[in-house]
Amino acid sequence: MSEEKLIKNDIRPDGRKLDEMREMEARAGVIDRADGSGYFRLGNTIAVAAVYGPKELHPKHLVDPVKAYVKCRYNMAPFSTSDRIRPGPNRRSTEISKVIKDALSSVIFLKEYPETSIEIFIEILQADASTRCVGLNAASIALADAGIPMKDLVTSCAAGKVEGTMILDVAGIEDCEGEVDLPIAYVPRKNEIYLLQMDGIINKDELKKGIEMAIKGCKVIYEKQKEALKNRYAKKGVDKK
Amino acid sequence: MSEEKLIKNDIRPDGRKLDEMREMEARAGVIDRADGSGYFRLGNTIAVAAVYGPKELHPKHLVDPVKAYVKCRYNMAPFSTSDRIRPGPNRRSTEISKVIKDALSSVIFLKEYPETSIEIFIEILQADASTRCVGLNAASIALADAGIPMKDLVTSCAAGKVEGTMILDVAGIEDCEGEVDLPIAYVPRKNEIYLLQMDGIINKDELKKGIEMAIKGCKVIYEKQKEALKNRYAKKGVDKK
Amino acid sequence: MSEEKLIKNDIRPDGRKLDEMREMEARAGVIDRADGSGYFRLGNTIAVAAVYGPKELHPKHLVDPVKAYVKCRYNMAPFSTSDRIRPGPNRRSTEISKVIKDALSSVIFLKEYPETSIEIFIEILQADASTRCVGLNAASIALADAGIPMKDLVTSCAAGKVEGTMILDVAGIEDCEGEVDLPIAYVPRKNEIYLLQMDGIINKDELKKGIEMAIKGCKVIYEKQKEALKNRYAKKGVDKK
Amino acid sequence: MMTEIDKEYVRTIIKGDKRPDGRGFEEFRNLKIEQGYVKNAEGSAMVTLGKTKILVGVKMSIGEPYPDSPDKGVLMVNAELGPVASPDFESGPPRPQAVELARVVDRGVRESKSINMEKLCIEKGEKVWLVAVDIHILNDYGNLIDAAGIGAIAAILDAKIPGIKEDGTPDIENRKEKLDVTQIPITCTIYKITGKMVLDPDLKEESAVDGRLTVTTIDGSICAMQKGGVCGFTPEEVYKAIDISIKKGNEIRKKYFK
Amino acid sequence: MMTEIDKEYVRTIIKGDKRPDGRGFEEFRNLKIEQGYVKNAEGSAMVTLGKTKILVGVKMSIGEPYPDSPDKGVLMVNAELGPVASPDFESGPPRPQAVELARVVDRGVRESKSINMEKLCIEKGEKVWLVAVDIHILNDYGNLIDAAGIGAIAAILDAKIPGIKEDGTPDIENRKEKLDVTQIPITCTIYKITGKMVLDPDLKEESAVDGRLTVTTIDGSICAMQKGGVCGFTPEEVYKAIDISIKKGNEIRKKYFK
Amino acid sequence: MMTEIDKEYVRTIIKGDKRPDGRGFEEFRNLKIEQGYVKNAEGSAMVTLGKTKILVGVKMSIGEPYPDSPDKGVLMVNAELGPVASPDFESGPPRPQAVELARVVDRGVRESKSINMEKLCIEKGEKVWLVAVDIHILNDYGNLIDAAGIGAIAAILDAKIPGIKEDGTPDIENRKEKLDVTQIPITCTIYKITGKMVLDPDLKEESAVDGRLTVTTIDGSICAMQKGGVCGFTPEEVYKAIDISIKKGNEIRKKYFK
Repeated sequence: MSEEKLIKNDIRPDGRKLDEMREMEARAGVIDRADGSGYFRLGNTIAVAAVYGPKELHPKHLVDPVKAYVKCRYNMAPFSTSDRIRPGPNRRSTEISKVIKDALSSVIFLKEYPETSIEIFIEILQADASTRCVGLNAASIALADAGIPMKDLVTSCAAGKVEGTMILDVAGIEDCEGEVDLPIAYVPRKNEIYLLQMDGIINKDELKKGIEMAIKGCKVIYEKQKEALKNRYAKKGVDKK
Repeated sequence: MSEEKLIKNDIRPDGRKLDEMREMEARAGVIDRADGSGYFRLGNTIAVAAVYGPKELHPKHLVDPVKAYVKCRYNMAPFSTSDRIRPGPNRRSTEISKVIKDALSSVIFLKEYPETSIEIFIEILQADASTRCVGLNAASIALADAGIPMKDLVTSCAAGKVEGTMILDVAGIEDCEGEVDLPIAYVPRKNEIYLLQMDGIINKDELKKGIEMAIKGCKVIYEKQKEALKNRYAKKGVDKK
Repeated sequence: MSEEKLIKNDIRPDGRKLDEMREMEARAGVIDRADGSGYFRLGNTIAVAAVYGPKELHPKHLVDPVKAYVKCRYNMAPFSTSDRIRPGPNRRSTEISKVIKDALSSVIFLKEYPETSIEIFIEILQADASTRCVGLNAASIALADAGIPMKDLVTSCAAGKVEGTMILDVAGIEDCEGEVDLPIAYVPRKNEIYLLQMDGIINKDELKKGIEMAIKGCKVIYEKQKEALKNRYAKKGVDKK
Repeated sequence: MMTEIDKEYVRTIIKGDKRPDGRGFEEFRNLKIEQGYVKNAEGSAMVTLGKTKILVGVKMSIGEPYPDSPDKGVLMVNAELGPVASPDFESGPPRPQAVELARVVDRGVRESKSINMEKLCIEKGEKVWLVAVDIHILNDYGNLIDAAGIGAIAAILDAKIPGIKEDGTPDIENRKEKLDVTQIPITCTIYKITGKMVLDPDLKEESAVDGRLTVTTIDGSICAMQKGGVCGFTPEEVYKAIDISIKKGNEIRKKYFK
Repeated sequence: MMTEIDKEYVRTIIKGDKRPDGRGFEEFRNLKIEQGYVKNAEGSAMVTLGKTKILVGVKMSIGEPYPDSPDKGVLMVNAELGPVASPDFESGPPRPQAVELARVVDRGVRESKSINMEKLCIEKGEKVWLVAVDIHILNDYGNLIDAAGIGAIAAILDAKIPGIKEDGTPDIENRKEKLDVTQIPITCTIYKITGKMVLDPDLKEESAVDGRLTVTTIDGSICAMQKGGVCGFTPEEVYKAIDISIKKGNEIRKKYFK
Repeated sequence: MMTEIDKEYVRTIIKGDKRPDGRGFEEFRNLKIEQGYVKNAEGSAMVTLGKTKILVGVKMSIGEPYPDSPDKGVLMVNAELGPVASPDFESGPPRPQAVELARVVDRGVRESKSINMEKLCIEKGEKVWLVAVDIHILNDYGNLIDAAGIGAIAAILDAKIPGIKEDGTPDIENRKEKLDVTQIPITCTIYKITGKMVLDPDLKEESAVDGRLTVTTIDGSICAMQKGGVCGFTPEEVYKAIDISIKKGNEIRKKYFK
C-alpha cells in the first residue's frame, strides 16, 4: 500500500467527487437470439444479459406447479480481468449467481408462469469493480425487454470505504486498496433492498451512509435503464413501420 | 519401522490383550432429519449413519419393479484423519461404499419395498482404523431404527496380523505397522460372513484364527447394537407419554 | 529435425514407395457382446470397434421421431501411445469422435430406425499414425457386421507431405517429422469424401495429389473390408451347420 | 418436506407475535458447543443448536503462500451439505446453498481479521500454514448459517498448530501453541417471516421464511453481511437488523467465548 | 428453433439459385471488426457478422514451455458456446461443437505459423508467454466458424505483450510491443445446401445446411481444412471449395487487415 | 441382457451338479495369454478366457516418489469398463464395479510384493518410475476379475524398463531390463450359485451368481481377499474357498508362468 493518500480534498484518484458515479451507458435488445437482452456499462465494467423464457423446463422434477422456476448464471469472460479466468463456474460466480437470482426473483411475478422456466444469463465482458451490480442492471433490462412482468426494475450499485471515507461506486485503484465493498440492489418504487453484501470492517453509521449513497446511485441507474427500454420500444416501433 | 517390538508378552501398545477390543459405544436416533440413524464408536473411530426411505426413486430407469434399490455412501469427514481428505468420493470410498452396500443388501428384505429406494449415508467423523466396520455397525443400527425389516443386524469387526501375531481390532500404531488387515461383516443368527477383505501376506491357519477372533468381536458388537436400539425404543416410549 | 533426408530416391524410411501403404489386416466379429464388431490393423496402428443397436435411447429428450440417433466414441487405450494417455475424453478425442460420427452418419439409412440409437465405440489399442482412419475402417466393418443398412462401407486413409513430397499413409518417423497430415474418409460407390481434415501448409496442387493418393488407398482398404465381412459370413455359415 | 399447511401454520402464529415453540423473536434455541471433538483435527467443535447439528474441523497443512501475501498463511472455508443431514441434500459437488454458506462464514472469519495470518508464515514466500476449516452438516434442523459461523470460530479457537517433522511434514502428535485469534466474529442472521424479524428459526419456521439478512459482528463493528431470500428489507429494517445482530453477537460472545 | 417449414423454404429458394436475403452465393453478410474492445485483455476483437456477434480476447501469462519446444511460447484456443448466445446452448463443459470450433480455429492460427512463437520465449526451457485466445459467443446467428476465425486473428493482431513486474508476474499496465504476426490466416467455410455451395449462411440458412468444408488460407496456400456435416463432397467439389476460399480469404485480408 | 429364464436355467443345471457347458465346477474356460501385444506399452498381455477378452498394458513414466517411501517406485492399477465391451457398460468416470475391479487387482499385485519397487528408484526422494497398469476390457463374457488379475501379472512380467533420454524423459526405443518380479500372484474367484461353489462362470452363469469370494495367492500363501455380492459365506465355506484358490493358483502358475 502506498504512503500517499488516494483521496485528497474529497477528490478521488480518477477525479470524481465522493458521491459521484462513473459515466454509464444502457441498451436493450443487444442479443437477437434471446427473448430479451440488455447491455450495461459503468465506467470500464461492461455486462450483457440475455433472458430466455418463459419456456418449458427440463428436467421435469424441477417443475413447480404454482410458479416459474428461475435459472440464473453470472459468468465472467475469461479475458475480462487482468488474470485470465478459467472457463466454467467457480465458487465466487456460483454465489453471485445465487444472490442475483434471489434479487431478480423478488420482483418477477413468478406465479403468472407456473411450470415454466425463466433463464437469465449474464456475461461480464470487461471488469472494473461492481460486476455483480452491472450484471444485475443489464439483467433487469433484459427481463423487461423479454416482456416478463415485474413489480419494478431492479437497480444495483455499490458504495465502499476507502481510507476511512465512504464513497459511491468504487473503481480502479480504489477497488484494490479499499477497506469495504458494499453492493446493494434496490427497487425504488418499493424502497426495498433485495441484494446486500458487505465485507470489511465498518460501523453502523458508516454503513448507513454507504447504503444512502448507494440508493442515490441506484436512482440514477434506474433512469438510465428506463431510457434504454424507451429507446428500444421506439426503435421497435420504427422497425415495424 | 522401529527395532523394538510393539507386542510384548502378549500385551499390545495400548495395553490390550491379543483378543481384546477397544471400548465402544452405540446409540440409535442421532440425526433427527433421517428416518433412522445410528452412532457407533470403537475407541477413537467414530461413525454416524442415516437412513432415508423407503422413498421414491430418481432417476426412473433405476427403479426395480420387484425390489428396493439400495444406495450407500461411505464418506470420511475431511478432518477425520491426520491428513485432510479432499471432499467428494475417491476410489477408496467408492469401493468401501460398494462392499458395505453389498453386505447390508444381504440382510434387508428388499422385496418388501419394490420400486423404492433405501438410502444409507455413513459419515466417519474420526478415524483410527476399522472405519468401514464402525460405519457398518452404525448403518445397521440406522436401518433398524428406520424400521426397515432385516434378517438380522449386520455386525462388523477387524482382525489383523502384527509382528506375525494375530490380534483383534487393530488400532493406532498397530494399524501403521501391521502386516495384515482383515475386516469382516458377520451375521450371528446365520453364522455367515457378508463382507470380507484382506490384504497382506497370511497363511490359511492365520486367516482362520483371524476370522475366529473377528467373529468373537462381532458378537460383542451385536449386543451393543441391540442395547442401543432397546434404549432408543425405551426413550421413544417415554417421549410418547 | 535431422539434417539427413528421410526420403531418398523416392524410398521412405521403412522402405515403402511414395504411394505404398503399410500392410493391413481386417476382421469382423471380434467382440461377442456387441451386435457387430470389427478389427482393423494398418501397420502398427490397431483399432477395434463395436456397434450396439439399434436400441432404445436414453435420455428420452434425445429421441428423434424420424431417424436413429448416432452415438460415437473414439477412445485411445491409455497404453496405446508412447506417453500414457489419461483415461476419459479429451479435446482431441471429442473432436475425432464428432468427425467420425458425421462421416458414418452420412452412409447409414438412419430413417429406417426412428426413435432408436445406434452406438459406435472405437478403441485404439496401438497407435502409429492414422488412428482416426483405422478406427473408421474398423467401425465401418462393425456396422456392416451388425447388419445396419448402409449406402456403402466408409473407408478411410491419410496422405501427407514430408520434406515437400506427397506420400500415402504416413507412419513412424514420417508422422513426427512430416509437414502435413491429410486424413480422408471416402465412399467408393459415391465418389464422395465424408471426412477431410488437413493441417500444415500446402498448395492446391499438392492437396489434389494428396487426395488422389488417399482415394487410391481407400480403394485398397475397401477390398480388405469386404473380404473381412465375407470371411465372417462364411464362418457364420459354418457355425450354423 | 414441510407442507404448505405447516408453513401457513407458522405464518399465522408469527403474525400473532408468537412462535410455534413459544420462544421470543430474538431468542435462540438451546446452543451447545463441544470443542475438541475430533482428535485428528487441529481444532474442532460440535455445535448443537436445538436439533441442528454441525461438526466443524480445522486441519492445517504446509503449502505455498499467495504471491501477493508471501508472509501470510492461507485460510480456506468449505461446507458440505451431505445427504446424511437432510432428505433435501444430495451427493455431488457443492451446490449453491453450500457455496454461499461457506463463503459467508469465510468472509466473517477473514474480514474480521480474526486469525493473525502473519503468525502462520513458516518461511516467507516459500512455506506457510494452510488452514482448512471444514463445515460438516450432520442434521439440518434450521439456521445452518449461524450454527456454522459459531462452529467455525469455536473450532478455530480450539486449534493448535502442529509441529514440523524432519521431513517437513506436519507433526500432529506434537501440536504446540494455539492459533493467534484476535477477534471473535459472531454470525447472527435476521429472518423475515410475514414481515416480522425473528432469530434462529427451526426447520418448520425456516420453511416460512421470506428473506434473511446475515450480519457478522465483532466488538461494536460489523465485518460481513449477506442478504438472502426473495423478500426485501427497507433501509430501516437493515439498520434494525444490525442492532439486533450486534446485541446478539455480544451476548453469544460473552456466554460461550468468555 | 428453426422449423421444418423454414428449412424447406430455404431449400426451395436456394435450389432456384437465390438466397432468402438476396445475397449472392459467395457474398458474406455485413462484417464489422472492433479491435481493442476489452481493456483488460492483451488483445480483443468484437466481430459482428450480420447478426452474429463474437467477442474474442487474448490473455497472456507466464508459464513453462513444452519440453519439446523449450524456446517457444504456448498457444491455446478455447471456445465457449454459452447459453447467453442461443437457446440451443447449455451451461456446462464444452460440448463437441464448441471443441470442434476451438480446434479448427486453433489449427488455422497454429499451422499458418501466424504468430512467431520464438519471440515469446522469456527464458529458454523455463519461462515463456502462454497466449490464451478465448472465443466468447454472444449471439449465434449463423456461421460461427468464420466469425470466430476472423475474430481470433483480429484479436491476435490487436494484442500487445505485457511488461514483467519485479515479482515476475505480467504487468498489463505496461504493455509494450505487439505480438509478431507474420501471416494472416482467414477461415472461410463452404456450406452445401441442396447441392449448392454458399458462403456465410445466416441462422435460417444454417438450419438447411447438409455439409460444410472449412478452409483456412494464407497468401496463396491452405493451412487447415475441416469437413463437417453429413453430406459428402466429391473431389471436384473440394477443389472448387478451395478456389472459393482462397479468393474470399484474399478479399477479406485486403479489406479488413490492410 | 440375460433374462430371468436364462438365470433359472443355469440355477437348475447347477443344482444338479452340472454346468451348462459341461465343465467341472473347478474348471476354467480355455485361457490364452498373448504377451507383447502392444508395442508402445512397456509390457502388455491380451488375455482370452473363453469369450472374455481383456488387454492389459503397462506404461512407465518418471515422477516423484511418495514422501513416506522415497526410494520406491509407484504402482497404479486402473480399469476401464468401457462401453465397447458390454451393453451394460457406459462412458464416463469409472463406476463402482470398475473401481472395485482395479483395486482388487491392485491389492493382489501390491500386497504380494510382486514387483521389487526399490529397483524402480532413479534418484532417492526425487525421481522414481511410476508404473501404470491399465486394464482395458474388450469383451465382457464373465469372470472379469480373474482374467484381469492374470492379465495384470502377465503384462507386468512382460514389461521392460525404458532407458532415460538426455532431457530426462523415458526412452521407449531403448527399453532395457525387465521389471524385477519376485512373486506371481494369481487371482482366483470362487462364485456361489445356489449354494454351490464354481470357478470362472461365463456370462450366462454369472447372471445367476449369488456371491463371490476372490482370493489372490502366491506360493502357499494368500495375499488379498475380497468378498462381493449379496449371499454370505460361512466360515467353513471361506476356508474351503481358500483351498480351491491355492490349488488353482498353483495350477495356473505352473501352466502359464512356467
